[in-house]
Amino acid sequence: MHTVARFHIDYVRYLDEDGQLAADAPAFAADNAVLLDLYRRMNFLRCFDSKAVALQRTGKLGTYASCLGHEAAHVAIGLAMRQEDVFCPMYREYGTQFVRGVKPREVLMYWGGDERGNDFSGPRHDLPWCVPIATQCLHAAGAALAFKLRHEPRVAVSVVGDGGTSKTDFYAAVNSAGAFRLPYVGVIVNNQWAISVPRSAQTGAETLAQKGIAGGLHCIQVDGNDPIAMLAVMRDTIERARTGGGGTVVEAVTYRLSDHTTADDARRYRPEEEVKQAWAREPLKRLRALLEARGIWDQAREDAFKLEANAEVDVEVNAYLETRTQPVTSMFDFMFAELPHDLREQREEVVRWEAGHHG
Amino acid sequence: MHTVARFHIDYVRYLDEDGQLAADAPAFAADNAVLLDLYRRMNFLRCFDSKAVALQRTGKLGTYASCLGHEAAHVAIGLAMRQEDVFCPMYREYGTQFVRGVKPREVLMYWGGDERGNDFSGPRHDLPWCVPIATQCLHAAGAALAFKLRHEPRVAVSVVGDGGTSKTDFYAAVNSAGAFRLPYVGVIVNNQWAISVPRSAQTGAETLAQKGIAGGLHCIQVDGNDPIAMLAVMRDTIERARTGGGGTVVEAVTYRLSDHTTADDARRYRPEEEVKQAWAREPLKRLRALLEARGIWDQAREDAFKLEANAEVDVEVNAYLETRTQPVTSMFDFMFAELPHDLREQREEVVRWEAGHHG
Amino acid sequence: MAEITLIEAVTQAMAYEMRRDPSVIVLGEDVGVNGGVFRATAGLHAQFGSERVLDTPLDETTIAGLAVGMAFQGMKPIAESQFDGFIYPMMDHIICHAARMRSRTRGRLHCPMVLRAPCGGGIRAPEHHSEAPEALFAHIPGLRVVIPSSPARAYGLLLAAIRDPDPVIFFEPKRIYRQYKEEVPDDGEALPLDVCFVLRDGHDVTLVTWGAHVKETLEAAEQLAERGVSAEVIDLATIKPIDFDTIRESVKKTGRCVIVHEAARTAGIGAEIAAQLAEKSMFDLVAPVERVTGYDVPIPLFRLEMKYLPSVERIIAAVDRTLAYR
Amino acid sequence: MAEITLIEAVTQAMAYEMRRDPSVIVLGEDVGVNGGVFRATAGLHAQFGSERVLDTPLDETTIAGLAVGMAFQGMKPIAESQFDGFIYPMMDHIICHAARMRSRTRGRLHCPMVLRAPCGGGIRAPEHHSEAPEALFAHIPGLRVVIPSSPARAYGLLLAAIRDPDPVIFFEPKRIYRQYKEEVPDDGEALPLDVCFVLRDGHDVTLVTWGAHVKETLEAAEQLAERGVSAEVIDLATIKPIDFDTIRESVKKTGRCVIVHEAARTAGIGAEIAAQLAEKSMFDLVAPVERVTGYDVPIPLFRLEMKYLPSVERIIAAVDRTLAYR
Ligand SMILES: Cc1ncc(C[n+]2csc(CCOP(=O)(O)OP(=O)(O)O)c2C)c(N)n1
Ligand SMILES: Cc1ncc(C[n+]2csc(CCOP(=O)(O)OP(=O)(O)O)c2C)c(N)n1
Ligand SMILES: [Mg+2]
Ligand SMILES: [Mg+2]
Repeated sequence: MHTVARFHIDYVRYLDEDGQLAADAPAFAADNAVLLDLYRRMNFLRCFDSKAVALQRTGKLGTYASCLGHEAAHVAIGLAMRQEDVFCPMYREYGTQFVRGVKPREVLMYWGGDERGNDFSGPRHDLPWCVPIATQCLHAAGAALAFKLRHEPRVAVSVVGDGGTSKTDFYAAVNSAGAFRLPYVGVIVNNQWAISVPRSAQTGAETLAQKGIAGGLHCIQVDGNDPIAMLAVMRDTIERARTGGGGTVVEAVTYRLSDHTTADDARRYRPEEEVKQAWAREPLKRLRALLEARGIWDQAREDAFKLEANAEVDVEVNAYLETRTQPVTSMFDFMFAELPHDLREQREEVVRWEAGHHG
Repeated sequence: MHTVARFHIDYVRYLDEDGQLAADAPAFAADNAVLLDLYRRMNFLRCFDSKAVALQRTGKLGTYASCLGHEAAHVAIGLAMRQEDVFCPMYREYGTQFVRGVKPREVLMYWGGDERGNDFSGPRHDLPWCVPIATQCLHAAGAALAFKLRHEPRVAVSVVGDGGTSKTDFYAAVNSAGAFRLPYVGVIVNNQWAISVPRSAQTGAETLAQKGIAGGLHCIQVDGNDPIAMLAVMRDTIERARTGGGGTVVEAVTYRLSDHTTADDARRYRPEEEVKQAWAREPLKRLRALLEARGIWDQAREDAFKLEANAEVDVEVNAYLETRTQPVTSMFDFMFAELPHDLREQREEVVRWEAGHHG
Repeated sequence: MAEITLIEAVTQAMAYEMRRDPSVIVLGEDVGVNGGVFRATAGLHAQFGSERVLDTPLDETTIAGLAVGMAFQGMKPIAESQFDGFIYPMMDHIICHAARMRSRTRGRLHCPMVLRAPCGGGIRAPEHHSEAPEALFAHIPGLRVVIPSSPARAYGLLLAAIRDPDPVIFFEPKRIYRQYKEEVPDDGEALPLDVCFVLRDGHDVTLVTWGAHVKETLEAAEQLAERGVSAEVIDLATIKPIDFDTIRESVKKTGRCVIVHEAARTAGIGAEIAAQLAEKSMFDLVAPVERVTGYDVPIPLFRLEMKYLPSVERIIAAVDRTLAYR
Repeated sequence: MAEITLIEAVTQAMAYEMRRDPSVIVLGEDVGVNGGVFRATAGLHAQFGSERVLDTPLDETTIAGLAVGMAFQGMKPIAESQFDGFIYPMMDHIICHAARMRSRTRGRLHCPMVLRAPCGGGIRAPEHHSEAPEALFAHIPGLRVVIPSSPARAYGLLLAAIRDPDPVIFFEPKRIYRQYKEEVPDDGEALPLDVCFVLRDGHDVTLVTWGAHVKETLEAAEQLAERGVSAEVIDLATIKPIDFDTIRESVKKTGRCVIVHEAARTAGIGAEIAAQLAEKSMFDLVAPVERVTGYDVPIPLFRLEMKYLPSVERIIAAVDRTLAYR
C-alpha cells in the first residue's frame, strides 16, 4: 500500500471580523480607492435589497430573493471579472450584476413578473437569473468550452449555493471543466442554508471546496464575508483560468442573514442565536471598521452615502413601477426567430380574443 | 491562508504481475483453499465469456458485453459480499453474480433478448443488469438508505465503469452516501476505456478514487488485476460499511482486454500495443503463477478444470438455447400488479391478433 | 370532524398511511422540520421523526434515484418534487427504472413509490414554479398519473397512490391548495385510481378537465346554465389510465366535448382524449371537439400568466362554438 | 454522384455545414475517433479535428448542458445522444433552458443547437436502445422535432435543423439507417422544417406515419393497391410543428385516416394528429380515426420486439376497419 495522490484545501482570510487586516494581505488592500469602491458598492446593494424586500411586503413585487449578508462575495466577483467574461448567476447575485452593468430596475422587473428584466443592459452575453438550481454551472462550462475552442481569452464564472453543490449539474460542470481544462471558475456561495436544509445535511464532505478535487480542479475556501480575500482570490483564479492554468472551485463561506426568499419564514427552522452570531461576522461592518481606522469613512459620510444611494434606488423603483405590462402577444413573439405556423395561429387567436372577438 | 483539510489516496496491491506476493499480504493469502476458489471462479468465468462471445458470433446471442480481464475484480466483489447484501451491477459483472447464485443461462437469456434472464436465481433482491450508465449507483444508495432506516446490517454494493464515474448519477450516489452516512460501497472498475473514450478524456482527476472525497467518503485505489488485493479491500470496506463506519469509493484499476461489446470494434480506436501490454498484467496469469509456485496447480489440473468448466458451460448454453420464447402477452403481464383497463384492452387486442382474428 | 383544505388533505393522507404502514417514508427538499415549502408535510417530522421524514440533499436526480432504490427493496417512499418545474431531472429514473422494473424482472422486483409534485400556475410564483407536465408522464408505460381537484379526492386518491404497488405520479394543483375547505373524514378510505368523477350532470355539452381548472370549468357550467345550456362536467382525476368509458357515455348523451387543461396544447392530455373521441365516439359527436388549453409557450411570468391560463370566458366561447352545430 | 444511405446522408449534412460554418461543432460520446457507435460521425474527426468534433465525458446531462451553454455564446453545437433511451437526462436542460432562453430573455440570447439521437426499435439491440420518445419533446414549447425517413430527407432536414437559429431535436430512425441507398446531391439544399411529404397519392384512406415506419406503411399501401384500395401515404417528417394542412387536405379527399407510429399509444403524436382531425376534419371523416402504434409497454427485448412494432398486417387491418364505413 502506498499513497498515489495528495490534496489539501486552503482557507483565505485577510480582514477579520473586527476589521483587522492580516500582515499578508494583498497589495491592493493598501489602496483606499479600491476599498472605498468595494464598500460603496456593498452598501448600495444593501440599500437596494432592503427596498426590494419592502416592495414585496407592500405587494409591489413578487417573491424576491434577498442578498443580505452576501455583499462581499457578490461584489468581489463582479470587480474581478472583465466585461467580456461571462457571468452565470443563480438568483441573488445583484451585487455582481450591478458591477457589470445590470440595472436595479431590471432586477425588479424580473421579480416583478416581467421577462424583460432578463433582457438586461449588463453584458449582453451574460446569462439571466437561473432558477433550476446549479444548471447555470454547466452553461458556464459550456461557455468556457466555446471560449477555449474559439481561442478567446475569456473566462466563465458561475455562482451556486451550498445546497446547489449537491446538484448533479454542479458535479457535471466540475467534471467537464477538468476534463476539457476549461477557463471556468465555479464559485460556491456557502451561506449555510438551502432554504431550511443546513449545510451539514447536504454532504458528508468537510468542505464544499473539496468537491473540485473530484474533477481535478484547483480548490480553495475563502471567508466570503471578507471582501479583500474574496477579491484577491477571484482575481487570482480568474487570471489563472484566463491564461490556461485550469479551472477552480472557490468556496466563499458566508451566511444568509435574510429569509431564503420573501416567501420563506426562516424562524420555522433556524435558531435565532445562530443568526445573531452571524451578524457579528457580516461583511459591511468589518470593512467599514477598516475604512474608519484609516480615517476615510465616518458616520457623516455613511449618512450622506445612504441618502444618495436611497435616492438612486428610488429612481430605479419608480422606473420599475412605471413600466407598462407587455402586450399579451409577447408570450409568442420571442419563442422562435420566426414564428412557426402553429404558434402563428395561436397568436392570432389571442389577438382576436384581446380585441373582443371571442367567436 | 491556512490549510483546513487534507486528503490522500492509497493504492493497494499484494500480488504483482509475476505472481510474487508482497510481504504485507493479508492472512487469507496463505490459505490455499481461498486462492484456489478464487482462481477456479475466475477461470470458469473466462470459459463462460469466450463461449458467450462465440455464441454471438454465430448468431445465437444478441449483443454481449465481455468481462475479459475483469475477472479478479468481479469475483472478489462477489466473495466479499453476503447473500443478504444487495448487488447493483452494470452489465458485465457475471463473475460477481455467479458467486451470488445467478446462473449462466440467465445471463445468456438476458443478452439473448429475453426478460426472464432478469428474473434470476441469485439473491432475489439483487438488481438486474443496468444499461443506463451509473443509475444503479443511486439505486444502491437507495437500498443502503432502506437498510439504514430499517436498522438492517446489510450493505449495498454497486459497480460502475471509469466512464460511468463522469455520470451525474455516480456523483449523486457518492453525495448521498456521505450525507446520510450509508452502508454503501461504490466500486469503480476502471478498465481504461469507455467504448472508444480513454480514461484521460473522462476527467481531469488524477485518480477516480478521489471522486469519493467530494462526498466525504473513504477512497481507495486497488490493483484490479490482483484478486488478493481486491478481496482484501472489498472485505474491509464492506465490513466498515456494515458496522456503521461509512461508505467507500473503491477504484479497481484493470483493463478491458476485449472489445467494448460484440457490437464494437476496438481496433478502430485502441492501439494494439496497449492491449498487448495489458495482457502481461492480466489477473489469471499472475494468480496461476502463485498457485503453481505453491505447487497446488499445474498444466494437468488446468486442462482438467477447463474440460469440466466447458462442459458446465455447455449445459448452460443448451438450457438457454432450448428456452422457448415468451408468449406475446408477456409484454403486458408484468406491467402492473393488476393490469389497468387500458392495457387489458391492448392485451386482448394482441390475444385476438395472435389467434388470427385481425378484424 | 374539521373541514380541511386540499393541502391539508394531502398531509392527512400521508399521516394516515404512515401510521398504518411503517414502510411508508417521505423524502424531499425541505419536507422535514420546515414541513415543505407549501406545508404539505407540516407536522410529519414532529410526528414520525427523522427516519420517516427525510430532508434530502438538493438534487432531484438523487431524490428520484434514492426513492427508486428504496422501493425496489420493499419500502414505500413518497418523494416530493418541490415544484413541477424541477421534476425533469427525475424523469430518467422514473422512466428507465421505476416504470419498468416489474416488467424488466418479470415481476421479481417492483417499485411501490409515489412522486408528489405541486403543479400548475396562477399563484404569482417565479419562473419554473407554474408548470403542468402531466402529459410527459402519461406517455410513459408503467406509470399511473393522478391529479386531484378537491380535498376529499386528494385524500382518497393519495391514499390509493401510496398503497398501489406500482409507481404513481401525483400532481397537486397548487392554485387550489387552499381554495376551500370541506369535511374529509380521516377514515383511510381510498378512491379508485381508474375512475373519473362526474361533478355535474348535463346534456348539451361535456366538459372534461382536471386539477385546478375544475374550478373555472364548473364556473363556466354555472354561467352556461343561466343561459339554459346544460353542461356535464367531468373531473378526469386519473390522467393515466384514462377512464374513457365515462367520457364516452357522457358524449353519447351530449354530442359535444370541450376539453380544458392548462398544459401546452400540442401533445397534451387533451390530445389523447380528443383522439379517443375520434376513434370511439365519432358518430356520437355533432360538433368538432374543442380544446381550451395553455398555448404552446412556457407559461409567462406572473404579470401575464392569467392571460395564458384557460379562463371561464374562453371555456364558454368554446362551448358556444360547439353549440353552433346541431 | 454516389448513392448513399440515410446515415451517410446524416454525415454528409454535418460535414457540409461544418465546412460552411465554423461555429458548427459536434459533441457526444464516441463521436470522435470512433466516428459514433453507428458511424454517423465517421470521418468528421479526421476532417475537422478535435476542436470541432468532441468526445465528451460519459454523461448526458453534461452533453446537453454544455451544448446549451455553447449555443448561448454563439456556437452551433450538434449534440448526440448515443441512443434514444439515454436522452432522458438531457430533458431538463432542453426543456428549462434550450427551449426557453429566447423567450426568457426576450430575444437577447437564443439556442441554435441540434440534438441528434438514433431512435426506434427493430435492430435486435439491448434494452434502452430501441425507444421512440418524440412525443415528450413535441409537447415542449420552443422546440422543433424532426424525424427523416429517407437519405435525401435526412440530408435536407438535418441541414435545415443545423441552420435553424432555435433548438431542434433530430431523431434518426436507426432501423433504416442502412436500409437502402439513393442519390443525395451534396448541394447544401435544406428542406423546410414545417412541411410533411406526401409519398404516395391515394383517395380511399390517408396513412400518416414517420421515421422507420414509412417502410411498413408504404408496403401496406402497396398491398392495399393490389386489392384495389388506394391509400395516400404521408410522411410527417416534422413532428413539431405539425403540417396539419396537408393531412387535412388528404382526409378531405379520402375520408379516412390511419396513423402509424411505434411509440406507445397513449399521449403519443398519433393522439395529437387524431385530436386535430377531431377538431378540424370531423365532417370530412366517414370512418373513425385509427391508430396503429406501439402498445403502452416498454418495447420488449428483441425476441419479441417485432410483435410490438406496428406491422404491415396491423396497418392493413386498421385500414380495413375504416373501409367498413362508407
Ligand atoms: C432544481 C431545483 N430544485 C429545487 C429548487 C427550489 N429551491 C430554490 S432555492 C433552493 C435552495 C437553494 O439553496 P442554496 O443552493 O444553498 O442557495 P441559497 O438560496 O442558499 O443562496 C431550493 C431548494 C430549485 N429552484 N431548483
Ligand atoms: C446513460 C447511458 N449513456 C450511454 C450509454 C452507452 N454506453 C454503453 S456502455 C458505454 C461506455 C461505458 O464505459 P465504462 O463506464 O467505462 O464501462 P465499461 O463498459 O468500460 O465497463 C456507453 C457510452 C449507456 N449505456 N447509458
Ligand atoms: Mg445556501
Ligand atoms: Mg471502462
